[in-house]
Amino acid sequence: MLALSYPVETAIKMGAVLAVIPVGALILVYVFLFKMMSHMQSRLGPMEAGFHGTLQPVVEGVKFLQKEDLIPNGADRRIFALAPLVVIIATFLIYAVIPAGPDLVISNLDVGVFYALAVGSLSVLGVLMAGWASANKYSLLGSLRAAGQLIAYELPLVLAVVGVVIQAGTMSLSGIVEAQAEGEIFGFGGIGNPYILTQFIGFALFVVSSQAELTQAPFDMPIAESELVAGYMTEYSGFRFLFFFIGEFATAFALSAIAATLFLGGWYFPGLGTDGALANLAGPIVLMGKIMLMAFFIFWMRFTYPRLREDQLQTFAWKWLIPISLVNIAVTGVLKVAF
Amino acid sequence: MSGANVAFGVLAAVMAVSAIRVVTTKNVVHAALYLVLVLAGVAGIFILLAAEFLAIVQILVYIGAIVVLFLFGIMLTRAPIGRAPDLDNDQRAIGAVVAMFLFGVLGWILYDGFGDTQLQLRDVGRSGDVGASIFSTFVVPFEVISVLLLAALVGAVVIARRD
Amino acid sequence: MAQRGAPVGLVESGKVPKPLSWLLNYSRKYSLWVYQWGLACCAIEMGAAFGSPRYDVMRLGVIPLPASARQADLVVVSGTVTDKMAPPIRRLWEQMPDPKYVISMGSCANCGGPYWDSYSVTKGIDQIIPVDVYVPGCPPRPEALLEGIVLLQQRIQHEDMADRWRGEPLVVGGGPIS
Amino acid sequence: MPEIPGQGLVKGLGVTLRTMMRPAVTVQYPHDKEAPPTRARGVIALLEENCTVCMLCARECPDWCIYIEGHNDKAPPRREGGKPRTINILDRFDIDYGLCMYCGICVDVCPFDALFWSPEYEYSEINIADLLHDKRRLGEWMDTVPEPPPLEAGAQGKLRKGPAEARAKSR
Amino acid sequence: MYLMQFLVLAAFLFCVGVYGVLVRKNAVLVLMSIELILNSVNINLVALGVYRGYDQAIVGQVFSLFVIAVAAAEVGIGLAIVLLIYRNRASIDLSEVDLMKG
Amino acid sequence: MSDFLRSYLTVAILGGAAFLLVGGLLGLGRLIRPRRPQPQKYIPYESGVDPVGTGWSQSQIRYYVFALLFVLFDVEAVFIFPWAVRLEELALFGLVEMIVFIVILALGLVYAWRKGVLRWV
Amino acid sequence: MTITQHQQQAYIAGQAAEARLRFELETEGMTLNIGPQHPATHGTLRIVVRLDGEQVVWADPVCGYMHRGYEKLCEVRKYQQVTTLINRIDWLGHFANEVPFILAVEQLYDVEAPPRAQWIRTIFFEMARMANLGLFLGDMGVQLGAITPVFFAFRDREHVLNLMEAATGGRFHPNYDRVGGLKEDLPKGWVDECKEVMKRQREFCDEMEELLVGNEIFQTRTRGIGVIPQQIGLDYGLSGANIRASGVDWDLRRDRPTPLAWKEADWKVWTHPDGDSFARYWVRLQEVRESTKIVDQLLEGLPSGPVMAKMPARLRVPKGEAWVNTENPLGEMGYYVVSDGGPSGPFRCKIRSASFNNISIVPWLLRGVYVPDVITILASLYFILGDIDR
Ligand code: SF4
Ligand code: SF4
Ligand code: SF4
Repeated sequence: MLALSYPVETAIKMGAVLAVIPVGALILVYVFLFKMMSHMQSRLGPMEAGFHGTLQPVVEGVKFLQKEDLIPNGADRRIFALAPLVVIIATFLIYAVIPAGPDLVISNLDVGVFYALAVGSLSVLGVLMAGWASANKYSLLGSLRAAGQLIAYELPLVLAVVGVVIQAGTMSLSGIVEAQAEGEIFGFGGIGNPYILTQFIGFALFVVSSQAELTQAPFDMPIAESELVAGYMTEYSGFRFLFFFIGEFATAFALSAIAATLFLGGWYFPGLGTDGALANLAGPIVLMGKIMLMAFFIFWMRFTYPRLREDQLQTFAWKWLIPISLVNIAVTGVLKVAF
Repeated sequence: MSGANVAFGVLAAVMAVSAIRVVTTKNVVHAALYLVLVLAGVAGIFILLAAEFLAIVQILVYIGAIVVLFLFGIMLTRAPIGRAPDLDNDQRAIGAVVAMFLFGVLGWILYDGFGDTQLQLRDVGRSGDVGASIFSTFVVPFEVISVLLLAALVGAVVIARRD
Repeated sequence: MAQRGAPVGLVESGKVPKPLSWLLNYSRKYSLWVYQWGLACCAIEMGAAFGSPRYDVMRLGVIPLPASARQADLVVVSGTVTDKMAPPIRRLWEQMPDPKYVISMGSCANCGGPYWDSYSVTKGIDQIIPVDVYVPGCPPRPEALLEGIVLLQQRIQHEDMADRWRGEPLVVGGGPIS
Repeated sequence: MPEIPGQGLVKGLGVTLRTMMRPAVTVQYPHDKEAPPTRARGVIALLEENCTVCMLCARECPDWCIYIEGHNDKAPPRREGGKPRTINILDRFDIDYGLCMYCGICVDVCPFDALFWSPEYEYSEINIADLLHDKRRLGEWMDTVPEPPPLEAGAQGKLRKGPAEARAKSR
Repeated sequence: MYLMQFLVLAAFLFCVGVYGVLVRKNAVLVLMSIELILNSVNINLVALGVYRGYDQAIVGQVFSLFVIAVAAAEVGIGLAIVLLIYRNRASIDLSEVDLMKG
Repeated sequence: MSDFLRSYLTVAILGGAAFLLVGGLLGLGRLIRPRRPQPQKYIPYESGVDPVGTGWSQSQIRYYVFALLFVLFDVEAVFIFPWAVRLEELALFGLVEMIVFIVILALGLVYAWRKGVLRWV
Repeated sequence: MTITQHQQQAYIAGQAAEARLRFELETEGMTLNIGPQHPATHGTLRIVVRLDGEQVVWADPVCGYMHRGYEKLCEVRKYQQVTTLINRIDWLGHFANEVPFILAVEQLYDVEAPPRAQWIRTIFFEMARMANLGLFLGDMGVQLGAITPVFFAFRDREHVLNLMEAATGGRFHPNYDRVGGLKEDLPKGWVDECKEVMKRQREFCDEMEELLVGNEIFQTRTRGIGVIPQQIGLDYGLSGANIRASGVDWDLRRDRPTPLAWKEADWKVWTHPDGDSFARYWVRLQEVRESTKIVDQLLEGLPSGPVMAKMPARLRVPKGEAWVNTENPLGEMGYYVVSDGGPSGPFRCKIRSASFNNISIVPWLLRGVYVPDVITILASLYFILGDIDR
């Protein structure tokens, strides 16, 4: 890696990440929300704006830029305006620790995963702010539900990661990738040790809870259209709504990336090495592929399933996911100590 | 270390202002959100003090959980938008005097005691070391914590389950 | 109705360069979030246009996602508007953020249709909200609605943004209605 | 049959995946168009030559959306030396498609085969006044009127007159 | 960096918290003020730990961790009590709640 | 040391950059978006009718119980992480300690479960 | 069958919640408007629910947002004009609306349509049922949050509508019945196409079974939700699949003699003992299957002959009154037609539409349930706004 001075390096990183996040979110919107959903329903999805509708997400953005920005009477204007910012900044901050290659990481924190989870949990705040400040019943109910759900699934999400941390012995995401790359399964190290194999339960827990964390069906009550109109987003219009929308998909992108990093080996691809230029070049592509794979599963479920009821969802989290994840931790710990 | 000093200055200013707003604002939800700022500031301070793990814990537990708990509590006890007329009792002047006096005394003592002690930050407090420390020296308090949490849980369940 | 603030916008002052206004029009044209606003039989044909894979309105960039008026750009008034329903409709339309478009679908929404002599039906949605495109039929086939949408899109592509932005509030019967 | 938990969930995923793999059934409207069935009631076409201004259609129309005006005129006698005939000249024949409920009663009741259904449907307008089609426009729709389809086996009864037959009659 | 900085900041937070506890009538706000106090304590713990070298810094952090845990329990129970009071009295005004008087 | 602070500085800059991006976009929108007040535009959305009552309701206490459970278990998770990182060194002793810790808290969960707090009806 | 335990609990909870609301100032209930423009009410029904937290204390359906004055309009229309108007009552069951009216007028006039016409009427009646209930099968998914089923429903419904249009000229409002028969005969090739479509409809049913019915999430959302005990359902005058799902074996197609051709086919009336939302979905699913079977059989034996009885050019219905009800997709629908012998239209026309009675149970049913279940229950009751308000 070239030795760049800190300001230059930071500027490059910022430029990259500010470009990557919206683009990544838009890709998810296009590929999954528009195209995949449509094809699953034997339709085509957007076709007119650009070749096969490729410009559609861009057009959406520019459209929302032109929309009036309404703040309803009775709303708490400042908080109403700030809520989407909180959500989207929380999302952006997650990306700080996701490595896209041996050296391609904004900031390789020692507490990486932990940081990502902590920052990700901030969006609850934004949701509650939005619901409260809108002075709308649907919003309030929606935000309480959303917050209840987000925190209920925050836990299994956090606990599912513990198994990986135990195995890798580090919380740094780069460290976890390296541990997977260098690990071996029963002495066979050809493909490293993607933790999906040894931590399958953790992986399943993580996927299910990130589904809930993203408020995707079957866990999408907070924005359940047929009940609460649009939940906490009901009163939002124009660009502020777009922030929530983008935030949702950017979070999906981030969580897919984290899942890919934790369980699928992140940027590592067998044979490409764990450092050097090749890994740095191929890393982002490999990671992107894995992210798409993860996102495919997430959206596949979203477009297939009906949603659970709020209490069923809570029950599911507390009676199934959390006990299972606790057991998973204990078992992983025992195995780690035993071997 | 001037960068750190600048950071400290910014954080301290934000925290001071927000802390004052927490205790003076007329809206409970606003108070909670100002509290978020203070807590985030504390997380920043922890980072300046090289307590990385603690900073993240601060975010995860305080902001991500306790403040949410506060917000739930507020929304459960009705939180109208706008100013609530009487959040303070009529001891504002006394309170201010007491607080100011206390700050004066504390400040003086601190100045007296640690007037110009420099902080030497050599190593980053690694989370692993925190774990090691807990499990070597502080095993008993650690288990006590679990019992405490259990007690809190049981208590809250009992309270919440009136019927 | 005179509480319009001073024009802060670039568009309202009419100073948008050509390529930019083309881009803006283009994006409004292909991103019409349509409010799910079903009223009567026509709503089902609208549903077919939106929901039936055979027609698939999403191809044209008409996204039937929003459930709240706040995120909608377009509303298709599909079906009978009764006098009891008219005020909510007016309100929902007002609650949509500008720029917003209205398609009146079917005879009922156009003129009252089969209920032209009914005591409880509003004879034409254009009495309460301004309409951009009228789609005839009872009910119009889904393709007819698609045609209406294409027409609307042509209209959007060629419209003068400043006009749309400034667009005077609808005046019915000589005075503003509230 | 023992139920495996989650079986239904997996099956559901299978359905969507299968659908995704199949080609979409969409007809891309502005580019390709499906022809509606010949009987489709899209728009009413007027064969002006056949109309005798008898006003039956206007009277039977449940919406009163047909506007007809005519006047009497003398026409040259049919046979050499006969009396000049009185014929009705159609001055105005408008159908308000903003109001029409597409019931087809007018077409049914017209005793002189002057009205036909055309399956055309593309005539949305920006201005509602343009939905009032006058007799020229109604006449233009005549070009799009298809011949009626033959009947299913076992049917008795006569086929409706198609436009060609009606035209022939008007000569 | 001086140790002073941190200690004075903590003292300030502490005093603001005390002011809040004294002045606020709303029970939730009182709890928030208590949070301020606890945070100031945490800052002190960590700062003084750092002052005393790496090992003690870790110890300070562990202590803060415990404090946070205790704070969580305290808020939980505190708010639960507040809710209970609210449910029984339709008010969380501490000046109206005088449990001793029954 | 300064590497450490620097990495967090980067994080802070990222947050700032995100803020600027978002703010910039909003500002850009301000330039081109219209503003057309209409009398009913700012009434809270409620399916098109007059909003009834206030927007506030006292929501169920259950939300609170779940939130509380969450806080307590979050604290637990916080203790688990440093343990997980160093499990290899802590070995059996640490493992046993942690399992005791988890079990004690799990008891709480079981208690709440048995008391029916996890149910809604 | 007695009131189930769930109902009892819900009822008690509702009572308790309401009591709390009244007597304890502290719990401020929330009043929530669902509708008139709400995705859950498929149209313009407005339901005012009072909530305690997320629990419904009381729900009031407010209808009339789609009232178009049908009964009054019928009095100023001629018979032929009424036929085309009443297509629009239950706009999903379009053709099925015409039939009872025409039968009533035929009864007054004392004619009977030729057998071929009756058979074709029956076929279309069942196709209207498919178009109607098919949409329900998908829509229920949407209400529960699964977006895909409704697209399938619309996809396969198109085929039925195409058939409708090919024969009658209208996708929606066929206006195909005439007093004494039908407007015209079927076009060539229609029967073969129809058989194809019936196969597709059955495939659609299978697909729904895989996608929704078998889905555990769907089951947890619908089983035991909105249980209508048999007696209460009868008391509220429910009809159609709603009451059959509560175990009442009652189907006018079988139980009421009509000139239509149902008796010629071999089919089954499905019931379900549970009476919950799932049962209602399941019964409707079976009904669509059954309909395809009826159509298939009738197509096989379609008699030949004219489709119109000998009728005078001008219709003058003798003085008298008639009441005919049939088993429409949504339930029992009937017309009470009074003629004063005049040349124009009916003197009075009373319309009994199924949905109005079906939703009258809503306040009883919604008491004590949770907001998400409100949606499930409303969706599973399945009403059409036009059918409620007329
Ligand atoms: S125009 Fe016709 S189809 Fe549309 S709502 Fe009115 S009556 Fe129904
Ligand atoms: S179709 Fe019906 S409504 Fe339309 S003009 Fe003819 S008779 Fe009138
Ligand atoms: S009924 Fe036929 S002939 Fe008579 S006026 Fe109408 S179109 Fe002309």
